[in-house]
Amino acid sequence: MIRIKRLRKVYPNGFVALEDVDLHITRNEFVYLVGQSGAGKSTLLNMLYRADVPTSGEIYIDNISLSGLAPKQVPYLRRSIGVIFQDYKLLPKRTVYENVAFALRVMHFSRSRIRRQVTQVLELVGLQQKMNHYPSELSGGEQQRICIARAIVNNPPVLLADEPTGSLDPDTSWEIMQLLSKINARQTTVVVATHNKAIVDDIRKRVVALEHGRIVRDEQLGLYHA
Amino acid sequence: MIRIKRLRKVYPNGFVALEDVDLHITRNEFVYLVGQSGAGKSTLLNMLYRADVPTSGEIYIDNISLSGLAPKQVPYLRRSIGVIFQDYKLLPKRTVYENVAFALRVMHFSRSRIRRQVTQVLELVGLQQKMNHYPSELSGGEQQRICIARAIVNNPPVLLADEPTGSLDPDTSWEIMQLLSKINARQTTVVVATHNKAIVDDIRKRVVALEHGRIVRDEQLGLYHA
Amino acid sequence: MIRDFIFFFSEALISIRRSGLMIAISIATISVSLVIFGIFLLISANISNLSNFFSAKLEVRVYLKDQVAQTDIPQLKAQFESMPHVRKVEFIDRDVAWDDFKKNFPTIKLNSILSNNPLPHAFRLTVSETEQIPSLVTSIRTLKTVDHVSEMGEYANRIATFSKYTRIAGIILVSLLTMATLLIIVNTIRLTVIARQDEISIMQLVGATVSFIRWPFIIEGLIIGIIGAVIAITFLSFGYSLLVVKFQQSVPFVPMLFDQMALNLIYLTVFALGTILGIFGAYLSVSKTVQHY
Amino acid sequence: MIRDFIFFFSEALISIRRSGLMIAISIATISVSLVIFGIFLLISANISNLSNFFSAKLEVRVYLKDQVAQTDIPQLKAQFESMPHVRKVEFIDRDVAWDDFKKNFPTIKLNSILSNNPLPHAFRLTVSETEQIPSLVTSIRTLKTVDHVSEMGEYANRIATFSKYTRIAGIILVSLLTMATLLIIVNTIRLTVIARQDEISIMQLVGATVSFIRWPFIIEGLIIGIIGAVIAITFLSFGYSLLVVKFQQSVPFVPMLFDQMALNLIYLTVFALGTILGIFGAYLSVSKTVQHY
Ligand SMILES: Nc1ncnc2c1ncn2[C@@H]1O[C@H](COP(=O)(O)OP(=O)(O)OP(=O)(O)O)[C@@H](O)[C@H]1O
Ligand SMILES: Nc1ncnc2c1ncn2[C@@H]1O[C@H](COP(=O)(O)OP(=O)(O)OP(=O)(O)O)[C@@H](O)[C@H]1O
Ligand SMILES: [Mg+2]
Ligand SMILES: [Mg+2]
Repeated sequence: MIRIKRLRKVYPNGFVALEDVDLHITRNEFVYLVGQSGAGKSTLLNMLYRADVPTSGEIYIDNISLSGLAPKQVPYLRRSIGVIFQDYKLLPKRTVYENVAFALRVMHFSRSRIRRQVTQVLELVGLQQKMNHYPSELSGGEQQRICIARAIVNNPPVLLADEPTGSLDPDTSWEIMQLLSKINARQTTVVVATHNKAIVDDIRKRVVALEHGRIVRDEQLGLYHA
Repeated sequence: MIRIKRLRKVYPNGFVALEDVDLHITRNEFVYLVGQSGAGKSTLLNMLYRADVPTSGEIYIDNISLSGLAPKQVPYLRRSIGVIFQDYKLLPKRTVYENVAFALRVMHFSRSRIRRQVTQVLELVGLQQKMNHYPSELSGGEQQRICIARAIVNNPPVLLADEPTGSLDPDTSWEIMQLLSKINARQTTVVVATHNKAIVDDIRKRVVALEHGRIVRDEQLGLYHA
Repeated sequence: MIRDFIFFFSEALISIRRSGLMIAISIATISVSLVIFGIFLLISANISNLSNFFSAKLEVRVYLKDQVAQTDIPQLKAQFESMPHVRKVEFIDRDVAWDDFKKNFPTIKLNSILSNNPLPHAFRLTVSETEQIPSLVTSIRTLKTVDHVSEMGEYANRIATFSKYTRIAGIILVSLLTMATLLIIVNTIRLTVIARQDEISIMQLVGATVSFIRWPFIIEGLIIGIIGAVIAITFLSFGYSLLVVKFQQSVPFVPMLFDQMALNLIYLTVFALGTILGIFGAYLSVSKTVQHY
Repeated sequence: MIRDFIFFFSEALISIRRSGLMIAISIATISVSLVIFGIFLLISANISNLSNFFSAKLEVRVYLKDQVAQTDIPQLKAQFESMPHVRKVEFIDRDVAWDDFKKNFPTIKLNSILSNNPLPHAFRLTVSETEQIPSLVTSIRTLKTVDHVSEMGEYANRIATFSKYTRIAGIILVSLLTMATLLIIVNTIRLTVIARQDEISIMQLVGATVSFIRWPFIIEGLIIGIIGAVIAITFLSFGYSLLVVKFQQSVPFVPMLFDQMALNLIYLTVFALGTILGIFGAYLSVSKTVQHY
């Protein structure tokens, strides 16, 4: 599903954020991406949904090379990848409902189908009562859950989650991670960048550890710390 | 130091975020504020530095009633309270250095003193090399650490931390919490709203638990869960 | 298609409603600059009206030699009429002219001294193009039957060049003004779009195509342009009719542009400029603001 | 104090540098609207110049009765000179006038018929205030020595009222334009400030006072205003001198405003408007955008 070859990312200011990253993630896999703050986890995820381009190296998603992707194809790639952003990236002037619905509207779904799917997913993350609120009227954890809802609402084949439980209490975090596991079981490849040691150690999956932009560990059913 | 009396907060849309909150925090105390996502932790902290006003009830800081505070006094209250914001609130067009320095500039410190204190605090949070970067060029955890640096740079007598380790890996989180403990030991009252069970259970302090806007537990050297 | 249009339209309305202040400010700016533009159009229309009015009064007087017989007049008249740019030819009998002259100069006690009419026969030619007067005069002077052509030529020449250059200056100013209005409106819209840059980039990150993002902005630009134009036109037409009434009362001899057709054309131009610039500004702004991957 | 000023100034420079595009757009808008304003000022200055020029040529001709003796002339001249609004009095001898007349109307074969001069003595009065001509004419008509006052009165009257109303219309337009420019500039600055609303609220949250936030914005507004004004003035002075040259070449008889003092005054007005509005707009915008706790 996702193949990364000799990836290297140097930011314009000269900082080397990723170096020599090789990674193969098969369809329906569930991978934890761990590493210290600044290790390069978000940088790697950004490259997967083409929010940024690598300095060198190749990324293949479903055997399609991202570097060969025409600009016009980028929106379609992004629709096939649900992203839970570390900083949520909600539209401030749209209600919760509209924020989640937006991901379906860009795909020209019918109003009734949008309504059904959005209501369903908001229930899943426990925010059905906050449907008509604006993001600024929500708590940090609630905002994070809208972002999660938007990422999963159209059942994308790939789900990238960047610190999806950073603002959530342990119980809610647990529920959300269970939800991601369930989604993974329904034929979705899931990559989760996280600092949540408790969850990585409890819900055991493949763990890929980054350090200073390099992969230093990659083990099935791994732990947060080696 | 901080006295809260029968505090109630109803948001303009009718949602009751806090109800009947009474709390007394003495000088130099260290308090964990815990509770589910949406329990009202941020709402309570917002009221303490006058980012929002209570619907009813009273808050005294250093025996000064916030409701009696003249608008002109608000900036001076805020300078005496360091805040680590849940969403960082960094100035996007200022470098790391300028963001932290801003908190001192509003107090008309001399350039040399600003330079000394900012460099010192950036070293403390491990970001001295990122001094001249813009927030958008930093990782989530790095942004959070700038926010922490800005909050503590002028040694305020009160420090409010809203989810200060949400984007940090366990090791960095541990260091930051040790730092906050050290600051607390240096005559600073510290209130930390957090979901980090590991830390609350390890660095044992007073724990105040909120549930649906009400205080449901308040114990010295408490645990995250009752 | 229709579903999409309804969606884009409702998106545009939502964003207009929710960015209230910003939209209000940009509508204000747009209508103010359209008012300025409209004022310039009205002024230049009035100036050209005025210069038409003056040139319509321009005439050339041709004095004939004494020996020209009354019977030659019709043929001469036809000859003048066939000349290019001559709109009207009027014969002035020497007796009529003498009576007129005596009426015009009552201080000269001619009547008592002189019973004989010293004036020749003449023609009054009305010319359609002021610029053509000098060449016309030159060609008439070559005729054998003509004694003398009135010295109005130089004056006509002056009015002609003056009105021509005024017209040119007017055209330059109006094009300058159009460009200025264009710049102000496009800039204003750009500022509102730049302020929503973050939103646009979020939309792109969750898979919106550029055209999907662009359409609501274009419709929004259109709506803003229309509202701005309508406000401007209301102000202009109200103000102008007020001004015309005042001016006509005070200076009745100066002809002001009254023709409702011409006025409507001006208002239509303002409207068109508002809507087109609204759309164009939005299109341009979004195109410059979206990330082209 | 000085340390604060340096700090605010450097803050303003930082924000101008880092919000490059937005600042560039607002400078463009401001200079464009100042150019429009300047064009209007130049036009209205030229119109009033032109009307002064016309009125300077306005004269009243007073024809004396036949029985007035040559010896009464100096006394009469003094009398006219003492009248209000009379700038110059010139005596026209009937013999000189008759020669002139004959030169002006060569078609009238008077010389051969008539050796006697039919014209009276006259005075040519130059009037300083066109509006005063009608009342002057009326009072002259009451004099016993006067036979007749030239009918230029009506024409003078018309030019006077016309130039008066043009001047009034010009004043109205310039004030309208000033208001419009004001609105556009203030709105433009408001849009840039609103776009930085979030930054302002963050500054307030970390303890900045309103005046601490406001000063850099005011200095920024001042700098933007100055840059915009300088661009506008460069454009205006360059364009105007070009236009004047072209116009004087083509229409040399129409007097254009050349006086460098008057032009400098106009440019100074543009500069003042730019800077004042920059400051005022920033002040207003920040005041409306900060949260007053
Ligand atoms: N636009 C940028 N320009 C320059 N450097 C950048 C940029 N974005 C990120 N970096 C740097 O690249 C490094 C990796 O950043 P990244 O966001 O990938 O870290 P991360 O692993 O997600 O960390 P965190 O857990 O704190 O979110 C960081 O040191 C950061 O400062
Ligand atoms: N401006 C607002 N208008 C209306 N409701 C609000 C507003 N701000 C917060 N709320 C609601 O008040 C409740 C408490 O919010 P608060 O931010 O205090 O929660 P929290 O305890 O900080 O949660 P988290 O751990 O997720 O940050 C939430 O349910 C939220 O939806
Ligand atoms: Mg990250
Ligand atoms: Mg919170």
